Amino acid sequence: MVEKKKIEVVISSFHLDNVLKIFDKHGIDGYTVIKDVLGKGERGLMSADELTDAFKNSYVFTVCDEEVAMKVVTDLKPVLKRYGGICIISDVMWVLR
Amino acid sequence: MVEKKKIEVVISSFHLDNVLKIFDKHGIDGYTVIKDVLGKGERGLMSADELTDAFKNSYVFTVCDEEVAMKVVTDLKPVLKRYGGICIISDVMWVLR
Amino acid sequence: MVEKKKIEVVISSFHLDNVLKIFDKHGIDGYTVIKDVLGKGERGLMSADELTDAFKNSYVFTVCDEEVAMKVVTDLKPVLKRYGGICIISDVMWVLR
Amino acid sequence: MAFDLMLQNILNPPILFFIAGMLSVFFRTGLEIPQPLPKLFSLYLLIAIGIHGGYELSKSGITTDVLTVLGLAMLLATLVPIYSFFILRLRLDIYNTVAIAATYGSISAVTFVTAGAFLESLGIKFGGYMVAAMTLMESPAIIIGLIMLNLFANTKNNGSGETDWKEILREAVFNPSVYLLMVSLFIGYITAEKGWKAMEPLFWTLFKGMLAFFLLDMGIIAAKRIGDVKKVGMFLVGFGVFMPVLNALFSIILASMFGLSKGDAFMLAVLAASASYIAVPAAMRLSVPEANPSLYITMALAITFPFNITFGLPLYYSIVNMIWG
Amino acid sequence: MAFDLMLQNILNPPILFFIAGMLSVFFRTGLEIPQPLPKLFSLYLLIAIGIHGGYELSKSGITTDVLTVLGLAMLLATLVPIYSFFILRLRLDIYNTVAIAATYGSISAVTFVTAGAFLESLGIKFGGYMVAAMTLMESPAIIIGLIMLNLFANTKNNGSGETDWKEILREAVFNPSVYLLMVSLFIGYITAEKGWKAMEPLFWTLFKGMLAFFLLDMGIIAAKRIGDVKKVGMFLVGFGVFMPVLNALFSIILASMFGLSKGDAFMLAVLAASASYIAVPAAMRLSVPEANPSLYITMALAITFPFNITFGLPLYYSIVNMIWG
Amino acid sequence: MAFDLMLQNILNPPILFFIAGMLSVFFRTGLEIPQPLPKLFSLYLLIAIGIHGGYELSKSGITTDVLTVLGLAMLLATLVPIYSFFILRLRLDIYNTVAIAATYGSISAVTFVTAGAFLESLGIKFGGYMVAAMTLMESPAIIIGLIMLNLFANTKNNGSGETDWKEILREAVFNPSVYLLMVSLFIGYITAEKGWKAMEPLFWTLFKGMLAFFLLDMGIIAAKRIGDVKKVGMFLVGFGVFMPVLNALFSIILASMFGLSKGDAFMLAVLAASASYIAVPAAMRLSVPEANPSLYITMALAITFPFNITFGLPLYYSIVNMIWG
Ligand SMILES: Nc1ncnc2c1ncn2[C@@H]1O[C@H](COP(=O)(O)O)[C@@H](O)[C@H]1O
Ligand SMILES: Nc1ncnc2c1ncn2[C@@H]1O[C@H](COP(=O)(O)O)[C@@H](O)[C@H]1O
Ligand SMILES: Nc1ncnc2c1ncn2[C@@H]1O[C@H](COP(=O)(O)O)[C@@H](O)[C@H]1O
Ligand code: NA
Ligand code: NA
Ligand code: NA
Repeated sequence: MVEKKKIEVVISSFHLDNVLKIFDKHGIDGYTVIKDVLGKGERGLMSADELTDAFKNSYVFTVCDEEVAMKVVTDLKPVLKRYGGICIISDVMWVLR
Repeated sequence: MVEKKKIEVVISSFHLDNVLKIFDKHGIDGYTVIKDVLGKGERGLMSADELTDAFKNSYVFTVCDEEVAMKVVTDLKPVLKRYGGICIISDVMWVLR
Repeated sequence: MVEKKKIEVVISSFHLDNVLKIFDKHGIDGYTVIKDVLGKGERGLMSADELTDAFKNSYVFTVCDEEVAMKVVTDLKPVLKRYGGICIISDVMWVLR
Repeated sequence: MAFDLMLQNILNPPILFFIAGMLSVFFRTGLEIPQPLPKLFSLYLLIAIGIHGGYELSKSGITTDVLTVLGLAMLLATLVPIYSFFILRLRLDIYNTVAIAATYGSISAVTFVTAGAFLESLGIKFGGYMVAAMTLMESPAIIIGLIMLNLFANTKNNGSGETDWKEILREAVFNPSVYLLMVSLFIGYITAEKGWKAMEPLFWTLFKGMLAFFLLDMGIIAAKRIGDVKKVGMFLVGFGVFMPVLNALFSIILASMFGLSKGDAFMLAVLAASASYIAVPAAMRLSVPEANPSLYITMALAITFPFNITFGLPLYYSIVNMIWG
Repeated sequence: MAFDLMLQNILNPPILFFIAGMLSVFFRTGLEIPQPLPKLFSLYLLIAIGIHGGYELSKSGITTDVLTVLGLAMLLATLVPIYSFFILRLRLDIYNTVAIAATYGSISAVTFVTAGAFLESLGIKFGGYMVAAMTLMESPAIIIGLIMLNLFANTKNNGSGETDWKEILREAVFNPSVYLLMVSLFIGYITAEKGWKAMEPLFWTLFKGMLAFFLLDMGIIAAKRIGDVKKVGMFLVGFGVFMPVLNALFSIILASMFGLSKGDAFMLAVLAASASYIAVPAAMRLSVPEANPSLYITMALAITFPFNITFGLPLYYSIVNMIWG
Repeated sequence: MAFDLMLQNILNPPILFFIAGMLSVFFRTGLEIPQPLPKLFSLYLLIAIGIHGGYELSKSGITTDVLTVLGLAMLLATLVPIYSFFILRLRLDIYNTVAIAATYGSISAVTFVTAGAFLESLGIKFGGYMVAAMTLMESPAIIIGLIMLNLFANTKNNGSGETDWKEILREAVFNPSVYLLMVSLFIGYITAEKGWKAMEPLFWTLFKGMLAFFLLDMGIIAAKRIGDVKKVGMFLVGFGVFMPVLNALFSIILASMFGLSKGDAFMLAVLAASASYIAVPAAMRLSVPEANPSLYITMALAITFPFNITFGLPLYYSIVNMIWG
């Protein structure tokens, strides 16, 4: 087992791609996405029950090295600022397979 | 980045509202919900494949300050006792946007 | 509140059962599953949009004691090796109900 | 003749698909009808039943005969959960007693439509107002169950303080299935012939096919629950088989006393015999979380429902046939 | 007579189901049509509308009359978002102005088909090319909105640098609804009689039933948004009711000037009056994230859509009827 | 004439919707048929095919002619995966060889029904027992593939110890698609005329419309996989195009030797030519996780399926036509 950082992001499904592009840019080649996540935040209730998908979030997490995580965070900030959403980081132990 | 607590709750979908009301009561105005979560616990298998929704869980998490987290936990205990479900707390770094 | 370990596993939905069997073997009787999770990893993109379910992941987490967690990890390694997927462990506080 | 009837019943595609669904679980084929497709079917069936009933009602009008049937339905919906309560209380704690009594005091719409298809295949008619009767019979058991709980539970304050009766009433009457049936019935009634013409192709012509599709899923769900039947225990398994027969008999006696037609009597018996696995379980999960859903849902879904649609229908019909000739 | 028309309109199962959906939220029944079932209905409706329109077009052919209508449609789709922009800008910031102007400049397919059912119940015909007109009217408002944004926004660089016009054009024209309508129209046109025979049972015979099912859900969604109407403010509520009427009037005047038939004029008015709650909101979320979706979606869904299908249709028809007689 | 046939084939709404689905991905419209709607369509198609086949079988009876066809189907289902194995092994590792051989040894139900619609549009009949033949042809390739793996893999113990043949047999025969086809065939057969009357409106009248809807989605899925075709390599792309033709030819020769009717011969050729993208991939993911699904699924879905329904059908028909005249 090795120490890693887990980055979790919740963002409007429309803008998930922006997050994935940032992951890609920093060489992150593994992540997991849960679509159709609801939530509440500054931008109000995301109830995911519209026809438009306009009120639908996605949740994505990735496990990566600390230095990569820091770079990702720097790039994520303007995205979160423009499109909303949250990002949290935590410590995990990654089980080598 | 600032230190925060992440509260995660899994509870029968029927009683999710009770949890959200507690969040609301303590001024938590951001959370994320995943509906249609399966699971196993003391109350048996929640397979989510019925017509009734009777065996369906929801998962909700919120990121908040430690003191708020403690108050929420106090209020959550009786709810978990009556309706089942679990609650866990962990440390996260919240990325300011 | 007591200290526990949270084990999170992402694995192809076809092989979720292998993970649950390992949980069972070590006396873990509580877990939560999210089906229909997407992701990217060594085995490529799991887009979950096929007719076959062949490109679909499941996410499962369980909260348990540290010693149990270690045993589970040992058993999980060959499964992850053969079928792919990831496993991470982190510290959480479990709210007694 | 009873055997003939059974065959007649079982050789219907919907029933055969139900059996196919059950066998699918035993053979572990992994066949699944993923959510929310089952929801689609159940919404469809409720709307279809409602519109059709309303349309028939618009043709027949609301006569005193109709009112008699509706009164009888209300009577059954009140008495069945009460006597079920006392029978169950002999063996079970108060919470599970309430939940199971409410389950059996209410009705199952799918059992009703399967019975309708069975009657049709025998060439016998029943009134469109039976759908109104069904709608009336869904909710009372929930309310009666909760009244019983309040009367007989030792500790009234089980965590959440005072019982909010207004809220409970609202939930019992305005739960999704009852509401959808009600409005569809109303829309079918009010738009009558003209509305029917527009709705018939989707909600009637396709009905049996959709029922077959849905019963395939019901078979899967029922069979998955069968593992839990062991936990249910002999007493409750017996209850799940004999109570429907008892309720049907009781209902048939009442029906013959009040001079119902043969078809109506049969359908009323089926309603009395059926147990709810959608509306009531949802209500019980909310209001009586102490009760174990593995008991009441397993009984309704894995014991009573399969029993009713395979053995029950021909049995109740034979009895009705003996009396009405 | 206006009242007669309203009754005529409202006593249609689809409209009644819409109202039932709304009431369901007020009574808190908890009735839900879970995702992706609403998606199934909306895909179905788009394909059905498209194929049917294409088939009708294959029968009528593409005449100069047809081209007139299409030209008029394009004119409306260009002018409506422009004048809406300047009206809205009086009170709102640039971002919300753009989003709302685009919403009202585009169209709602469900309003269109509800209007079609209404016309049919009055025994009046309209051309299959109206579907082509509708398809043409979906996208221009998006592009015009974004042009306006670029012309009038103070800071051009709002985070993401240069505006990629090619990409925006692609997104406006090839968004899912426009695309599906377009290809279905094309397939209906090209396979003509023979294709129609194969598609009719699913995509036409069942149409009204599916519409009723879908409107039930639309009612639920609209009613859920009603809580947000307070936040929308009086100005925008007024806009959501009067703008459709204004657009309809404007369209009727144009239609009478260019000698459209009665049915076509009515359908064009309905298109002009309707506001988009699928294609445009999706585009706005992507391109103008600064705008508040609780405003433009709530207005289109909870104010304008219900207004149009209940009061609007009979109103626009009365006006058309006055002119065409 | 070949061109005429191609046009005849392509100007069918289902095929056009397939192409529309593919184009939708190229134009990046974002059009999606979200899960589980595709599942609804595929369940529907399997039930519909099964019931219809069973009904036809109940009319024709099980004659020696029928048994000949079934025998031939079994023969093909055994030989095709075996010779495919040896061809593929020339270039690929054992795991991918097994998975691809099994994929091409099995069949695709959607290709079958598309072929059926094509035949119908030419006014040519085929026997209902072809559905039984199709059902028989789904599973053998899975079992043969796994036998080959055991015979030719160097390390027998690849992690999970002994091969559980009983379990593998169960999984091959009782996988969801085979099972659903089988029971629907049985139900169609046993309920015959009476059952058919009840099921026809949903499962037959709507069939072509549902197929069109489903093929729209298949087009989207196929096109999304096209990016992976590069990774697949020239050898496998060639295999994906020429193998179907080879299998079809082989099947046509056998069919003419055994005196099958023209329609039956064509349908058998289509079955031999088609590759599985539902049942077999699922089985391979479970039993041969070492194989790369991006290879075998991409080949079946993005190469062979589109090839078969556009070029393959008219091609196979031309050949059959040359022989049967
Ligand atoms: N404090 C929080 N805890 C958990 N999730 C949050 C929190 N704040 C926001 N979110 C999620 O992020 C989404 C977008 O947030 P916002 O941009 O603030 O509206 C919300 O819809 C929630 O799903
Ligand atoms: N140890 C655990 N780890 C993860 N999830 C759990 C655990 N225990 C319970 N759960 C979740 O909480 C739900 C309700 O738990 P219970 O009330 O114990 O039946 C279960 O269905 C699981 O989804
Ligand atoms: N670094 C990572 N972070 C988060 N999820 C991952 C990561 N790597 C792999 N996964 C998930 O695990 C699945 C299987 O991984 P793999 O076996 O590497 O293809 C992927 O489809 C992802 O959903
Ligand atoms: Na009952
Ligand atoms: Na408009
Ligand atoms: Na084949």
